[in-house]
Amino acid sequence: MADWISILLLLFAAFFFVGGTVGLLRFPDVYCRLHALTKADNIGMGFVVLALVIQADSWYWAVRLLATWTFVMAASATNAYLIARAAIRKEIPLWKPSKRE
Amino acid sequence: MMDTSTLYAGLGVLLSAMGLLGLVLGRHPIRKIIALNVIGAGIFLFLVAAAFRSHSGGPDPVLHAMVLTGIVVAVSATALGLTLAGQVQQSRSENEALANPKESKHEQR
Amino acid sequence: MKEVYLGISAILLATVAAGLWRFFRGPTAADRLMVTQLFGTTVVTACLLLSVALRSTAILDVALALALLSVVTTAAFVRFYWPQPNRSTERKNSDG
Amino acid sequence: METIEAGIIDLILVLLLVLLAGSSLLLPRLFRAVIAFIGFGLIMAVVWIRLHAVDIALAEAMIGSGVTGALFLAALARMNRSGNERESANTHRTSGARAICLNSNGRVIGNGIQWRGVIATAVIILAMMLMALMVFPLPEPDGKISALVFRNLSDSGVSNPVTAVLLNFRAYDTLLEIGVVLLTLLGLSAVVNRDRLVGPRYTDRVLSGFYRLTLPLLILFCAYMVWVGKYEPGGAFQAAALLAAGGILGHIIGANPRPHNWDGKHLRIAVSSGFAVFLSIGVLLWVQNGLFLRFVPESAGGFILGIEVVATIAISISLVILFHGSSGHPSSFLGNRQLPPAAKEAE
Repeated sequence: MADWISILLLLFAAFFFVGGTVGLLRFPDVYCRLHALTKADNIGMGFVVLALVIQADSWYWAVRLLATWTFVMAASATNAYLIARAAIRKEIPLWKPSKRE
Repeated sequence: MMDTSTLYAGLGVLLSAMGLLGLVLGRHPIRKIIALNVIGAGIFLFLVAAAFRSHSGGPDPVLHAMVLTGIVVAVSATALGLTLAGQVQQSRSENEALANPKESKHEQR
Repeated sequence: MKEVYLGISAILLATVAAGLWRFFRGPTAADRLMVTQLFGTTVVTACLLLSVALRSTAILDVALALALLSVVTTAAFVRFYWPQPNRSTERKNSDG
Repeated sequence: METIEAGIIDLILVLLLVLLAGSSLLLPRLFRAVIAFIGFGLIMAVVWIRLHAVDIALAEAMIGSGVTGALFLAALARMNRSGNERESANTHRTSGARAICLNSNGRVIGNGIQWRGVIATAVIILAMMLMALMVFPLPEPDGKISALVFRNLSDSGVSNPVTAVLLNFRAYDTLLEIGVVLLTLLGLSAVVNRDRLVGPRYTDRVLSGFYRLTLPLLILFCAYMVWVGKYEPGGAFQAAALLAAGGILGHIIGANPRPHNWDGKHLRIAVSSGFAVFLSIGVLLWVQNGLFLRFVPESAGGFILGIEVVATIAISISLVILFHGSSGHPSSFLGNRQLPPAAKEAE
């Protein structure tokens, strides 16, 4: 039973990672791509961590996995913020649907 | 089917060759430093792939220790190389600015 | 379960290979840097899966280090390579 | 792990490494090359795990993502800043392969370059084939040395075989390696400029907040690495790279991550302490046990831990100073000897 839940969660995770990558490839500007990328980080990895926590055989592993996820979220939020701020300062234009040719 | 360690040892040889090519053909010092690092990575990969074959209870720790030492030396050498490259370029541009203060603006082609 | 973990890691690494397309396309330097961020997160997740598959807590340390230190590269990028445009010698070219 | 999944992972890893190495060597823009090289380091970390070399994976992860990327980006930015137009002209930006291309398109760069490229390519491909012929198939390992390591592991004072080799069985290597790091610092101090060359300071609350949050964590992680190195993958190099990454981040946000009232002299003492302590422990053991750096099982664990702590501090400070040097910023490591007293007052 626990195995099937884990597999389901891992498939969700894989979906989010694939989705994040597709977004990185297809979205029209830096800011949208950044959004897609951070989704893969936070939600995709969240599902992986949940799946592994269910399978963990000791508290030590569960705590270590959850702690890693927390730090990944802090780091990826900082990264996304830094890149977005730098892009705004560089005046990289926002995408507008009407301007698209 | 190839075995794992032969695959990665071959990749190590390929990477060193690519790095050597980059070292000879590259012109900018940063490119040359990257090429040196790629050569190093290829050699490390070869050593670790060889260590992977050892059968006595896990991979060969002697080779791992050598690679570990090599990585730290490589990063220090890289930093020194980058410093030297930066200094050389800085003094070159200062010299040129001294030699022809007018023309250096129009040199771009 | 070990096969499942390895299979998911393979899928993750395949998305990394797909992400290379954005690296080659650009167009801005930030896009290229984002590809290394994608590499970083995917490699961290693969490390988590591998650490459970191979039963090694040391691989969790690798994941934690990669996650925490990814900020250093981004910070160096925004601080040195894309500095704040408050000087007259600002280059308009945003191409990386 | 010889399954289909492992085979697929191997294939993807090999493909990625070749692509990334190729782009870091051939892409005409240096920034792209540097980014490709950073990605190359990340993928190498997975390869080390795949080859059961977790110690190396740790070192690669910490040095690759914490030090190397920042080093290259800072050096590249410095060269873009101080370089005049000539350096950004095509001949200096492009790699050799691109130069050959341009040549055949009719742009005159000089005939010699083309021939140099062609001959070099041919020679290297030939040499590579010879090398591959000599090396493959890989000979069967005899395993004598690693068997020796595992047999004597219980007398080494530690239970992680890699640490045992690094700090006990082949401690010479590590001593000299710390010496090499010290030598690079000497080289740096000979060439680095002593005048101020500082860009605008990067102030950012989010980044400073992240730094303040993670610095204690990094220090804790570093201490854990030193301690766990006795039993499991980890050790002085990994710990030093972590601390250095923290120092580099601190330098980037303009915090000055070192104890108050430390000046160049203190830094120079701290940097050379690693080599000095290691060397004096070696001499002490020589006097005690008759051979340079010969440990006895009873006290080996304590000595090794002591060496690791000092080496961690020394190597991490060295890495931060090396980063200062390559980003073109003046380092307090050198002291203010070149500045006249008046300039010193003005600061």
